[in-house]
Amino acid sequence: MFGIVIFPGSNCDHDCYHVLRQVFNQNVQFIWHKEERIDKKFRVIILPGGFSYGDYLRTGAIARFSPVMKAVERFAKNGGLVLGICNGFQILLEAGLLPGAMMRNKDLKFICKNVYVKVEKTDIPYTKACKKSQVLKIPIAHAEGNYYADPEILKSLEENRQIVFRYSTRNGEITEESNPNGAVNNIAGICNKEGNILGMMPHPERCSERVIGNEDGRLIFESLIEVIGSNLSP
Amino acid sequence: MKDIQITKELIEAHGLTEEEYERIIKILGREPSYTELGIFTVMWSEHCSYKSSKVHLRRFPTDAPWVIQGPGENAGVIDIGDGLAAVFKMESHNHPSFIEPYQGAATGVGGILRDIFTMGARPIASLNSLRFGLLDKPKHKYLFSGVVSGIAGYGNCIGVPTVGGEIYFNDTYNGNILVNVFNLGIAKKDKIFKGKAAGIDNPVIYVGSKTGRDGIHGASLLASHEFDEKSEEMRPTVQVGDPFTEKLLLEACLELMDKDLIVGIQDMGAAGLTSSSSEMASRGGTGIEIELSLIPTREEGMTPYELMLSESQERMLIVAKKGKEKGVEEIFKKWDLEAVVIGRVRDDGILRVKDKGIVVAEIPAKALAEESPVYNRTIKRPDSQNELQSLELSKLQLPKNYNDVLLKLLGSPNIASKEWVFEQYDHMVRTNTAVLPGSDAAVIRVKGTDKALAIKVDCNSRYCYLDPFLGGALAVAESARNIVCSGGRPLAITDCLNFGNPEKPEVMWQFSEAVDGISEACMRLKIPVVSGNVSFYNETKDQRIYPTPVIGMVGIIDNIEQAMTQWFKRKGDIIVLIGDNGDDLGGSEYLYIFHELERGMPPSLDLNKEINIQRLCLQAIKEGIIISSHDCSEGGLAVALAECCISGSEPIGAEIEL
Amino acid sequence: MIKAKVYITLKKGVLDPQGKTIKQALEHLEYKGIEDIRLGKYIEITLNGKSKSEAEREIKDMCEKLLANTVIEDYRFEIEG
Amino acid sequence: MIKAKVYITLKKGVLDPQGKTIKQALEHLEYKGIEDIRLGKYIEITLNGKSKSEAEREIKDMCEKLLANTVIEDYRFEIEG
Repeated sequence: MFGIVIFPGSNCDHDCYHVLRQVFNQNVQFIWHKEERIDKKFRVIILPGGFSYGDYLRTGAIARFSPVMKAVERFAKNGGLVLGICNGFQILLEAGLLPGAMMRNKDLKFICKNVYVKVEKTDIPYTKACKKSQVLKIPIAHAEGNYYADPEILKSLEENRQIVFRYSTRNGEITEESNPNGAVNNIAGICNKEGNILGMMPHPERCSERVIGNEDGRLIFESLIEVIGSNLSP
Repeated sequence: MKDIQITKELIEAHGLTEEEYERIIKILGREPSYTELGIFTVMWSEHCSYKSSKVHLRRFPTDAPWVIQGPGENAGVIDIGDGLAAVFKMESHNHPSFIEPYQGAATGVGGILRDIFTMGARPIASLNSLRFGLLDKPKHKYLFSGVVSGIAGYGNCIGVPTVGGEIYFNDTYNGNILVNVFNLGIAKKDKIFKGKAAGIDNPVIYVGSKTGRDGIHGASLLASHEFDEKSEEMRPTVQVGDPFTEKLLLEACLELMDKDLIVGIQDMGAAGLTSSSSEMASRGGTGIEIELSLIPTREEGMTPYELMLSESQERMLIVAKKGKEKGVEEIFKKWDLEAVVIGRVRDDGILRVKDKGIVVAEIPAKALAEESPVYNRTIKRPDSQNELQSLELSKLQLPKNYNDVLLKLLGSPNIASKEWVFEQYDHMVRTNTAVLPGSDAAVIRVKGTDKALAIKVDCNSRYCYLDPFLGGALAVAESARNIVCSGGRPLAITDCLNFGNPEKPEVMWQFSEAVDGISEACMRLKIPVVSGNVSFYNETKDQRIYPTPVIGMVGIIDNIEQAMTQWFKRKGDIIVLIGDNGDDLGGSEYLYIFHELERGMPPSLDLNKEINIQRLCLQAIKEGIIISSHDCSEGGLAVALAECCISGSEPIGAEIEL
Repeated sequence: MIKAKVYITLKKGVLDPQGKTIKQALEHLEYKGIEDIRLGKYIEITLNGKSKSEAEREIKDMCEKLLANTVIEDYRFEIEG
Repeated sequence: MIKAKVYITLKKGVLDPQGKTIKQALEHLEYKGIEDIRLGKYIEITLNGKSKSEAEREIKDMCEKLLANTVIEDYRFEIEG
């Protein structure tokens, strides 16, 4: 069963719900940010994109104090799968569930467009259905996606192979031009050491249907469904 | 507090004429109080009362079998089948955006969104139509980037995709930029809410942000006066938008409307509490009594005048069912928003405003909201019009190198790709954007059905300057072409009519002609007008804008698989020109760039041929004959062909036999 | 080397959505007695080859031209060194 | 009534895209001798019903918990009144 957390200001909660419910016919429920407990029935918790608390002060700075986040932390410690997309990734960083921080995009502007990302890691529940070094076209939409981590953290992320997606060219080269926001080492998505928490800036839920012209995002959801054993809704 | 003495200067400072002040005395049967004077002023301003445009707007065709709600409510409503309705409207925020571009544009987006969700619809797509002076001057660049980031800042935060629009640059907008915003929402056909105060003794509830001195004499009065030197210090405290609070207000209101708790709801737009209370009472044929001391404020010592005229953003007025106050308050508490009962619906048809029990205003609501003065202002065709429309093509030197001409045209800001702009807008949130910005019309999927909506804003103001009648008709025809090229069947339009000072006969001539042109095209193409907005006084002492009647059109695509894009797809496909290619160079971009001329007659328009061409194109799309379709507009055939080659993901060539 | 510290704040009466939201967040975290919160910008500018008075003139000019949006913001600055 | 002034700045070594862009814009406007520009946040907090030392403790706690992201930001504050 999938759970999607709604923070005041979340926008992509409805989009994730639509993809899981209508496209993949999965059991999925919303969780209000004031909930203090996460029910055992949930196998995957999604922190959706949007502007929680208006992104005021810093993106995710206030949402991380929502009551539900303590429950999410416990859920993740017990091996539960937590996927933070865009604003959700920023909340995971502010909550310290993933290392590093997000800075303003290098040319300071909000960017909404399709980008190419290279899959660097396929041994985690989120990218099982992908092939190693596969390039996916997934849209981004953010003003603070310029990932930063100090040299030690960066070194440990690389050594522990915690980098899941890097911005790349169409055929997988990691270049300066293919980096839309200045993120260090073209990082677009990372996971914790255990691999059950993933934070990614691109929006897979925005490219999971042919009718809107791009289906590359399906692989992320297909991987998750494969892992938790597809329990179709009644 | 001693009531302020009404003097001749005070009346003038409020922009009221002698006759208008006499009319107030006749309605009240006495001199107005200072607060009442303020209330009448904003309600009878050009922006709120349409006093100079009403007589002309009546000529618009407004009905068709699919129209559920025409002009007169917060937004227009049309039936799109499957038990659903499309709710849409356009608004202008021109003057506030000239003063503070970011906040002016941001609060424009906030205002149009509230007009949509107040009708019970979930906003699903926004467009905008922008006009600036030429980009060679720092001030114009500052205004341009400020407006774009304001629209992005507000729209992205609230999670409503901005999926397209149009931007033009011309000297005529140096002193008066135009910021028109369009929004469309989807509602259940049988769950449309109206801005009506019904049910005697029902509670009147104020919801949303606290009240401050924002925009006192803001949108309503600013938009009713020309800019002059005085406008620098006439600047009210600028209205600041809070998109996060608006998102909470949106979700709270939609949650509210799902439960059977309220009778009427209206956004506090221009003229804030005054317009919402009086319009709701007037539409309901009832009265409203409110107590000002109950209003949540964020500044100390606000006077009744300031409370009634404040244009603080993100606020709504609700008439709930008696006994359901608790239910309303609980929903707003969940979303951390104010929700305070500030009054009752009365049966005396009076807007009665009290402050700590003392009556500070007592005005018949109907007289205030619907019986503003109506002017049939004098009309005079400018003597220079004939001269303007004359153009001897033979006198113009033919270009030596046509490649240079095409490249320069494609590089002109009016034609060049607007990717730099729409990449700052989140145009994909809500996962309904089937055709991304950059094609003819934006195509938005309607979830739960096979349908999609094609939406477009369009106007060539140079054509309207040269011939307002033909320019108005062309704006409708071109919008319809764009919808049809995207596979859609045009259903209805909203509009934003931007003009100069109505007290000048030439401006009223431009306005009346444009209205006739739009009406003619709408009648012949069977596309009714269901909502709209008028913005006058877009004029400074030495410069008046070209007449800019922007059309916002909505069409339906019965099966989303038939949605069409403008770019060529495959080698070997045949290119077909439908309609004939006359030597219509009057008012063309070519003439403007290469000969610095803005003269001649706009392209001819044969509405019979237009109907047939559009029908043919739509039929051919339905039968799968057409792979891509694009309309010829600015830059003519050459630019249209170039756009078909380069706007797709893979550039592709084409060979043409003239 | 001269260091200028510029403080940019919203004018009185102008709504501060960020300040309002931060105040609510702190109150949710049990902090009491918060009367008001206003969020502004703090800019550190290091200049060289300038006298103090030259720096003063230039910083003021920068604030008027670019750093502050004088329609809705006030500014003040200090010069060190 | 106590007024606290909080200054939040990026840690040394952390790239500041906004500061860099402002520097370029100013140089574009012919300003010379600009060594460096750093952009940070300036927060004014008014508290009542607190002693100075109580306010000091609370403001520090607020900074550590919410106002500053101590991974990439430093903070300092002054208490007036």
